[in-house]
Amino acid sequence: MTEATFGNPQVIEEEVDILMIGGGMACCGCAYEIMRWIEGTNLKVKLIDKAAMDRSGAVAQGLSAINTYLGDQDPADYARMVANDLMGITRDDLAYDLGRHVDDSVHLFEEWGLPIWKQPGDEGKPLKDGGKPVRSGKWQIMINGESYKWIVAEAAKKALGTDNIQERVFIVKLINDKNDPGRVAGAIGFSVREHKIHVYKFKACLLAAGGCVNIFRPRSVGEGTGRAWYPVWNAGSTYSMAAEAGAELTMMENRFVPARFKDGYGPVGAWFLLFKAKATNALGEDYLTKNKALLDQYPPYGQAAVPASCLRNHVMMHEMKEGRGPIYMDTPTALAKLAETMTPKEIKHLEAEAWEDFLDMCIGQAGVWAGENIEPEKKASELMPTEPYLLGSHSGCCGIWVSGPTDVGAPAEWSWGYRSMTTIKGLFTAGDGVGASGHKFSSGSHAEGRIAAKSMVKFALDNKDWKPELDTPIQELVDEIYRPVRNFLEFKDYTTAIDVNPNYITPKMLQFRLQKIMDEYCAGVATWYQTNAHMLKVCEDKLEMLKEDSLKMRAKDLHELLRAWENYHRIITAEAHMKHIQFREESRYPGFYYRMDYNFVDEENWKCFVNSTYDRKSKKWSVKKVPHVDLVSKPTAR
Amino acid sequence: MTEATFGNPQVIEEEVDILMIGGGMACCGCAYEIMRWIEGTNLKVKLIDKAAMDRSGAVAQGLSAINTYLGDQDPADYARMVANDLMGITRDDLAYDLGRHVDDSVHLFEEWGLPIWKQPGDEGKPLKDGGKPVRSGKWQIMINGESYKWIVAEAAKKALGTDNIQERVFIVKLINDKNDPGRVAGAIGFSVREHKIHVYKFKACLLAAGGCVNIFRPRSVGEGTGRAWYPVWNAGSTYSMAAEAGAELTMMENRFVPARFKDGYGPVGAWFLLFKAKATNALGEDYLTKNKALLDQYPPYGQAAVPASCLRNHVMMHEMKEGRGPIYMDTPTALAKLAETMTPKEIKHLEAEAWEDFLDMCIGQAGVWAGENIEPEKKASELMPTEPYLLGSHSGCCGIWVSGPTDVGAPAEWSWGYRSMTTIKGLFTAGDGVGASGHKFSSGSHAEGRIAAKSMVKFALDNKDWKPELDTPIQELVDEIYRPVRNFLEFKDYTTAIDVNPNYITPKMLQFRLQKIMDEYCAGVATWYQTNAHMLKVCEDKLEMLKEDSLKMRAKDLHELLRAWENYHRIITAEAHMKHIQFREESRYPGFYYRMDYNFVDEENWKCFVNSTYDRKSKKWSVKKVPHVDLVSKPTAR
Amino acid sequence: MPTYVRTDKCDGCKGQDKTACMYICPHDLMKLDKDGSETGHAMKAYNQEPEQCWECYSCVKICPQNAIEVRHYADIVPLGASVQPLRGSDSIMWTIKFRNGNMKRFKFPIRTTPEGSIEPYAGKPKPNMADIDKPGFFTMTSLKGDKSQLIRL
Amino acid sequence: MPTYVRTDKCDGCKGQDKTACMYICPHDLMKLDKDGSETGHAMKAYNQEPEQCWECYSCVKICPQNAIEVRHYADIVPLGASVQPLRGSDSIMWTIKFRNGNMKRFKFPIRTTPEGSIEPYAGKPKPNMADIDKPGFFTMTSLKGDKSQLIRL
Ligand SMILES: Cc1cc2c(cc1C)N(S(=O)(=O)O)C1C(=O)NC(=O)N=C1N2C[C@H](O)[C@H](O)[C@H](O)COP(=O)(O)OP(=O)(O)OC[C@H]1O[C@@H](n2cnc3c(N)ncnc32)[C@H](O)[C@@H]1O
Ligand SMILES: Cc1cc2c(cc1C)N(S(=O)(=O)O)[C@@H]1C(=O)NC(=O)N=C1N2C[C@H](O)[C@H](O)[C@H](O)COP(=O)(O)OP(=O)(O)OC[C@H]1O[C@@H](n2cnc3c(N)ncnc32)[C@H](O)[C@@H]1O
Ligand SMILES: Nc1ncnc2c1ncn2[C@@H]1O[C@H](COP(=O)(O)O)[C@@H](O)[C@H]1O
Ligand SMILES: Nc1ncnc2c1ncn2[C@@H]1O[C@H](COP(=O)(O)O)[C@@H](O)[C@H]1O
Ligand SMILES: Nc1ncnc2c1ncn2[C@@H]1O[C@H](COP(=O)(O)O)[C@@H](O)[C@H]1O
Ligand code: SF4
Ligand code: SF4
Ligand code: SF4
Ligand code: SF4
Ligand code: NA
Repeated sequence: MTEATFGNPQVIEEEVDILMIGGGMACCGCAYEIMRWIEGTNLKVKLIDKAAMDRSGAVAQGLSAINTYLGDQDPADYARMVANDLMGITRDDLAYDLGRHVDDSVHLFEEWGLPIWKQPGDEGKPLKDGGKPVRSGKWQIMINGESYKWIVAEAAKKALGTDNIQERVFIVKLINDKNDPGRVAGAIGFSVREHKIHVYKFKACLLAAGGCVNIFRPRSVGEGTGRAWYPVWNAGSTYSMAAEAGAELTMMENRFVPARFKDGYGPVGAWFLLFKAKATNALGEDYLTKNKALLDQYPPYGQAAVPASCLRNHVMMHEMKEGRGPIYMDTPTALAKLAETMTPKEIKHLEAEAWEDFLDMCIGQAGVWAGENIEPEKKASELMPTEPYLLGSHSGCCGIWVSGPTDVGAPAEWSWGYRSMTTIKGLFTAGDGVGASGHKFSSGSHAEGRIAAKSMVKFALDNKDWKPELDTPIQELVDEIYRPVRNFLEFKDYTTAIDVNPNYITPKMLQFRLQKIMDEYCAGVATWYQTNAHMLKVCEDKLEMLKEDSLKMRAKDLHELLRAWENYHRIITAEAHMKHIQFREESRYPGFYYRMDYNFVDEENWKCFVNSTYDRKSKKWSVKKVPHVDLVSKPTAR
Repeated sequence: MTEATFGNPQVIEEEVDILMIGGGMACCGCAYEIMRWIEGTNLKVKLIDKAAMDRSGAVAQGLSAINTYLGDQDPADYARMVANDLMGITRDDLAYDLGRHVDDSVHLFEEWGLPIWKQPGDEGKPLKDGGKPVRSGKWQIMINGESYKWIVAEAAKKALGTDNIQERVFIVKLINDKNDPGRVAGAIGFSVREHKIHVYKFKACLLAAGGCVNIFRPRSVGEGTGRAWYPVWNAGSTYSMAAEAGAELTMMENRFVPARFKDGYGPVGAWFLLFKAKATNALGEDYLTKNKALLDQYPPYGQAAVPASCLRNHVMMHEMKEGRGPIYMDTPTALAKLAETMTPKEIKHLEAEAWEDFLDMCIGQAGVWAGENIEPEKKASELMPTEPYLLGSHSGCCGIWVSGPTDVGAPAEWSWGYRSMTTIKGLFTAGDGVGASGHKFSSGSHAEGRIAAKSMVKFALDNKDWKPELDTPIQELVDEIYRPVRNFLEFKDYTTAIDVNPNYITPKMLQFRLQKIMDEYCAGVATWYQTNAHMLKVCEDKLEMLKEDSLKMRAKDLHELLRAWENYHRIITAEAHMKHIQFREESRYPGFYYRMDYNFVDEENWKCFVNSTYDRKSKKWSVKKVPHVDLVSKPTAR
Repeated sequence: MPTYVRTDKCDGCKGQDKTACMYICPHDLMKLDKDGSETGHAMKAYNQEPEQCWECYSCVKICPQNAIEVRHYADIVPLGASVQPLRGSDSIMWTIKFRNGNMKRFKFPIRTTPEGSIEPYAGKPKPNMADIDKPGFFTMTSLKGDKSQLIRL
Repeated sequence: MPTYVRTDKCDGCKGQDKTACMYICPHDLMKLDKDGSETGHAMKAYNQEPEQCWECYSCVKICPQNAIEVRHYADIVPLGASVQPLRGSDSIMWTIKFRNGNMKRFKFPIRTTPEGSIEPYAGKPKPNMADIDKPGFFTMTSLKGDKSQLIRL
């Protein structure tokens, strides 16, 4: 065999029973649960992560809270909260199921070594044994989370064993079964460290590669492009690969536009909930209270104790558009109020907590404070809505349509097969991958991975004798994956500067083009999140040309090959988002986006899911309505 | 003498009588006029251009129209048009004076070889001899302008002689006189080709280095950053150097936000005026007609036959904000209508004219059309307001306060000295440099340079025996100019990557930071051109820190040293703009910017000039009101 | 706020196959310049795409030489500040320097168990294969929830 | 839409001191890579800051080898189109290729006199020093304008 070189990779084929794509919270949960269930079954599993599990995914930096821990509360209440926050359209079966499972994962985290804040007196007492957590909010508990991912990954890695883990391989696509186009049989990816392409065949696969960032133009343009709220490395692989394999997506019109500390995008949860800070307009007015009438226009979602996240944005943006910005988080008043009843030592502790909230999960915001000489006890900080992200586990609910639990009263159409399986046989998902739920957060994503694990084991056992066969010759796939490399090698000497060449486009410029299109036509920050049918039509046409041009991406090294394929995943994800917004003729999420030609919530016609499928041969999308049903009682408009 | 090296430049001192800074339309006009007047006087002149005169300044690419040619019309009418377009606050003395001079420059251009379109029958007949031009609008005439600048520069260069021209030297600052701080005595700059610093002493100086672009974030972020409507190389040198020398600026709150073809920023003038195209919203509505009521809110400026440019934007943005975008230039209807009465040959000619309009002055727009498969006879093109620019010769009127003509009835305070002289003795300006006029365009800027020329000759002759002495030691100035180079040489090896270093900042990142600040707080595109006192205060604080940090710019070569000083000029210009907007407590230019806390035109309190001065020692600005007077009758509100 | 590598401190992880920073960066940014052809500094690491750095500090925390620091995004943050951690086995120390020179130091716990000590299944029950298609985990077979809340059951 | 230089066409202006493209670019973008250390292509020019290119085509029009072309800003414009001029002494020819392959060609006049032929003062009057502080130019001493329009005179 000749030695592999750039442009001429070695192809490595491998067959397992169950493949995990991703190494984040969901896959770590899956790894932990699955290795126990397969003890003695002879099933072979493998986990593939594009990065290093110790610090991969959204929790790489750490977190300062676990946002989903039920404790004494009922899963039905949790499902209600999730539904209200997402403007009524969620799958109660999924949320309820998550709610009754999630705490066990949190108990494991604590056992493994994650420091969880306790109420005075309960300091040494584990949650499992009734230790009372420090709750920032109704569902959230505070932690010292710098090493959160490190700890969770350690457990997963120990469970899996080194041989069953492959890091630094980026999965590019799923491959359907030769004999059943409604089934997956394999996946292909490449190493960013060696000139190797990996082909995996399997019976079942957990696709849990996180959500999607950087399809919209970020608010900064130079070095600061790296500063998205959502981690820049989650590139929509979950949604795009699922779509290309034929899986039904749901609620891809949904997005998350977090209101965050300006510029650093530091978290606000602890400030609102734990420190009881108020957000004000530039005149010092508590605009949420002042604009109650605006919230009342969206019953019942605006009238809940905690109005839906998008509506909180809606009111904030209203103030900004009326010219009463900047919006501030009034940190001095909040800290002063808390300090009123505190000893100097307690005040020092409080200050440390305020900083830790950033240092545990968004160090960049601490950098902004230090650079701008901001001490939160003295100076209020600006808030700002970010650019839109697509995700399914935080305050967003786009994702894949999955088969739900059978014991909670869901319509039969919501559970057609194995729990957590998509509409494609053998393809499972969890965490950010699961659509129409949301508010799972780190703990819920872990738990959801565990739920999927069992189901995949069952599936693999049920299909013990089935042999995966790929529907496409491997060499064809290899050529496709390495096309950017070949574009580069063929044309690089045509011009005197490798970055400007009429024969190819750099992944970076392609990404900018995608972001410009989405920003300007699909309700990004440039239009204050507004769009309409006309703009969406332009968007559609431009995305089509962009997709054609994606074949001309170049890769000058393996690192750029990674960027090329991340961007391809982004394009498919962006297209899904656009098609769904185009289809839903109402503005379901004011504050996240506005269809200006239907600028209202239309409960009568649009209180339904929107689902879509993609045909990778014709490159066409089909989009449809799917009826919504409540499984728990919900408040009605007041 | 040791050989000059990077970091150790040779210093060349030179004394002349009159220095011209810039080589654009104004300086070319000055050069032409001045060389004739100094014949036999022994006066020594020199022209310094940062680029090559053949293609420097705003006309580098060419132009497809001369926008100021009066023909049979009266200068008073011209002054009225200028005033209305600029919302009432212009200096009629300056506009009137320009109006009575400008045609002579156009006649020269034609004589030198610029092809000017003529009415049928008049093809060979020069304008001067009564040849009838093809008028696109009341003031505009069509040309074949690809070589416009080349031709005008040839005349100027021939007049000056090679020895009196220094290209590729960037002037960094003016130096005041040692004995009279209200007077200029010299200028200093550096070569971008050799390790040389040039110091010029003079009696009089024409500072005509164009307007300012790139203080606001452009609408594209990657390669496309280069695509500003205004030429990326005009960096506010005129305003900043004048301010630092102590000259009074005027109307620096004014800006120009042209509505242009989207993405390529191609010109619209010919489409509106020559081809009689209509702009519509996405529903096909002629929004200017539809929104007459909006225009009526701004009498008389919105009620003129041609409503003020900013108000045309105002109405367009209203449609966009209401969600009825995109805005289109309906090219197919316009061309079809024109074609109705045409022969096939004439239609072909018409098509060529449409393309030439771009190819003569904005080739990038032709690139956008070609890349998007747009043929204007088949497909309408989007329009978009650009980011803001500061200039004084197009549809904007920021600039320097100059002494006007004495024979047109102006108040005595408007003419304190030599025509075209600023409030600093010996410092003259023209073109984009002159504030409170506007609508001079290429021809008017040339004419204004000629007006200044005569005045400078007079000044130099009147000061024949005066010797300039610099108020600062040259070595101090040299050290300051080369600081970015020294920052680089001292620290470059501290980190392993020269672009990320805690000890310095690249000019590119500094520019992005400036643009972010201005965009987000001083009414850039991010806020749809909205600001208020609170946002301006934040802007002020951030600009102050940025100014401090400008001392830490690095230059890794002479090219980057150019970028460093361009950006310093941009910061000072931006600061002036911000201070003026802060001072003027009304929204004088709706569609260009909105003070949301004073969102109205306040004729009673703010029908006045705003003038400012800067003190380069204390780094403080003083801003004041200056009364406005009409010298020609103006319409009143209907 | 991209990372930078201090020339005087980085030792290229002593020429090992895989440097710590390359190993850990979730976005594949850190790169060892073996022969100096890319930076002029042979056998030292650098951030190959600083404008894509999330400032997650994963590389900063893991570098055995403390050679990696962060300069806040220059197009956003005024110069002169720094935020630097020192991560131990059970706690992390942060030193924050403000632009104006003020300093703050904080120490936070990060872990209550020794690194590498997790035994995932120690003391845990074995799963019961009969439960495989029921809700619950092998660690937890009874589920909370008042089923009367489910209105369609 | 930055410029690029075709490797097969550029001859570095035959090693002259000043290349045509460096001479003309108003934004100081074009640079000759003498020893190939910056691009790998010795004695050929390149655009050192493509993201600052105004697409003014000054360099394209002046290059004696027609070695400079333009690829529309890749972050804005779909690939595959081109707009290329050929500038003569009295006219310019444009060839426009659309993304879809369609072509258009246009020719426009640029100048009615030979290049270099301008004699600035030939046949012009001499200025009269007595007029120096009056309005008007040496070419034009009487000024248009109905003075009755000036309401403060
Ligand atoms: C981004 C972010 C997220 C959160 C927060 C702040 C911030 C800034 N906050 S706060 O807002 O409230 O402040 C949280 C908080 O405090 N508390 C909490 O519980 N959750 C928070 N989240 C939410 C959770 O983090 C989130 O719900 C879970 O992490 C979701 O888990 P999962 O669905 O597994 O996604 P992942 O990002 O962890 O992992 C993705 C993995 O996929 C890999 N990958 C991706 N593409 C791949 C490909 N093509 N091939 C191979 N591998 C491929 C990744 O490397 C990674 O391993
Ligand atoms: C940018 C632009 C401008 C116009 C147009 C389209 C576009 C895209 N259109 S349309 O919109 O209607 O399409 C016009 C049109 O068709 N018709 C018309 O008559 N005028 C138009 N303009 C206006 C005229 O161009 C403008 O009024 C004049 O050029 C102004 O003349 P002047 O004020 O001299 O500026 P300049 O840009 O020409 O020259 C500036 C010079 O300064 C040099 N320079 C700058 N800084 C310097 C420094 N620090 N040291 C040394 N030199 C230093 C420059 O190199 C240059 O030589
Ligand atoms: N203003 C608020 N009111 C109530 N809950 C909030 C608020 N802001 C954030 N949260 C919740 O706090 C947690 C963390 O929020 P965030 O920092 O916005 O990601 C999530 O569970 C949010 O739903
Ligand atoms: N591209 C052009 N070049 C020169 N003159 C033109 C051009 N387009 C229009 N004109 C003028 O407009 C009038 C009509 O042009 P034509 O259609 O050539 O007869 C003539 O007087 C021309 O001088
Ligand atoms: N809609 C319009 N109505 C009248 N004049 C215009 C219009 N648009 C542009 N102009 C004028 O046409 C010339 C060129 O305009 P522009 O292409 O906008 O720079 C300038 O003199 C403008 O004032
Ligand atoms: S981890 Fe530290 S010492 Fe090792 S290569 Fe990276 S920067 Fe250098
Ligand atoms: S801070 Fe994070 S994203 Fe940046 S280089 Fe280090 S590990 Fe990578
Ligand atoms: S002008 Fe043309 S031939 Fe001369 S150096 Fe530039 S690209 Fe090469
Ligand atoms: S097109 Fe213009 S700006 Fe671009 S490199 Fe050529 S001369 Fe310079
Ligand atoms: Na124009």
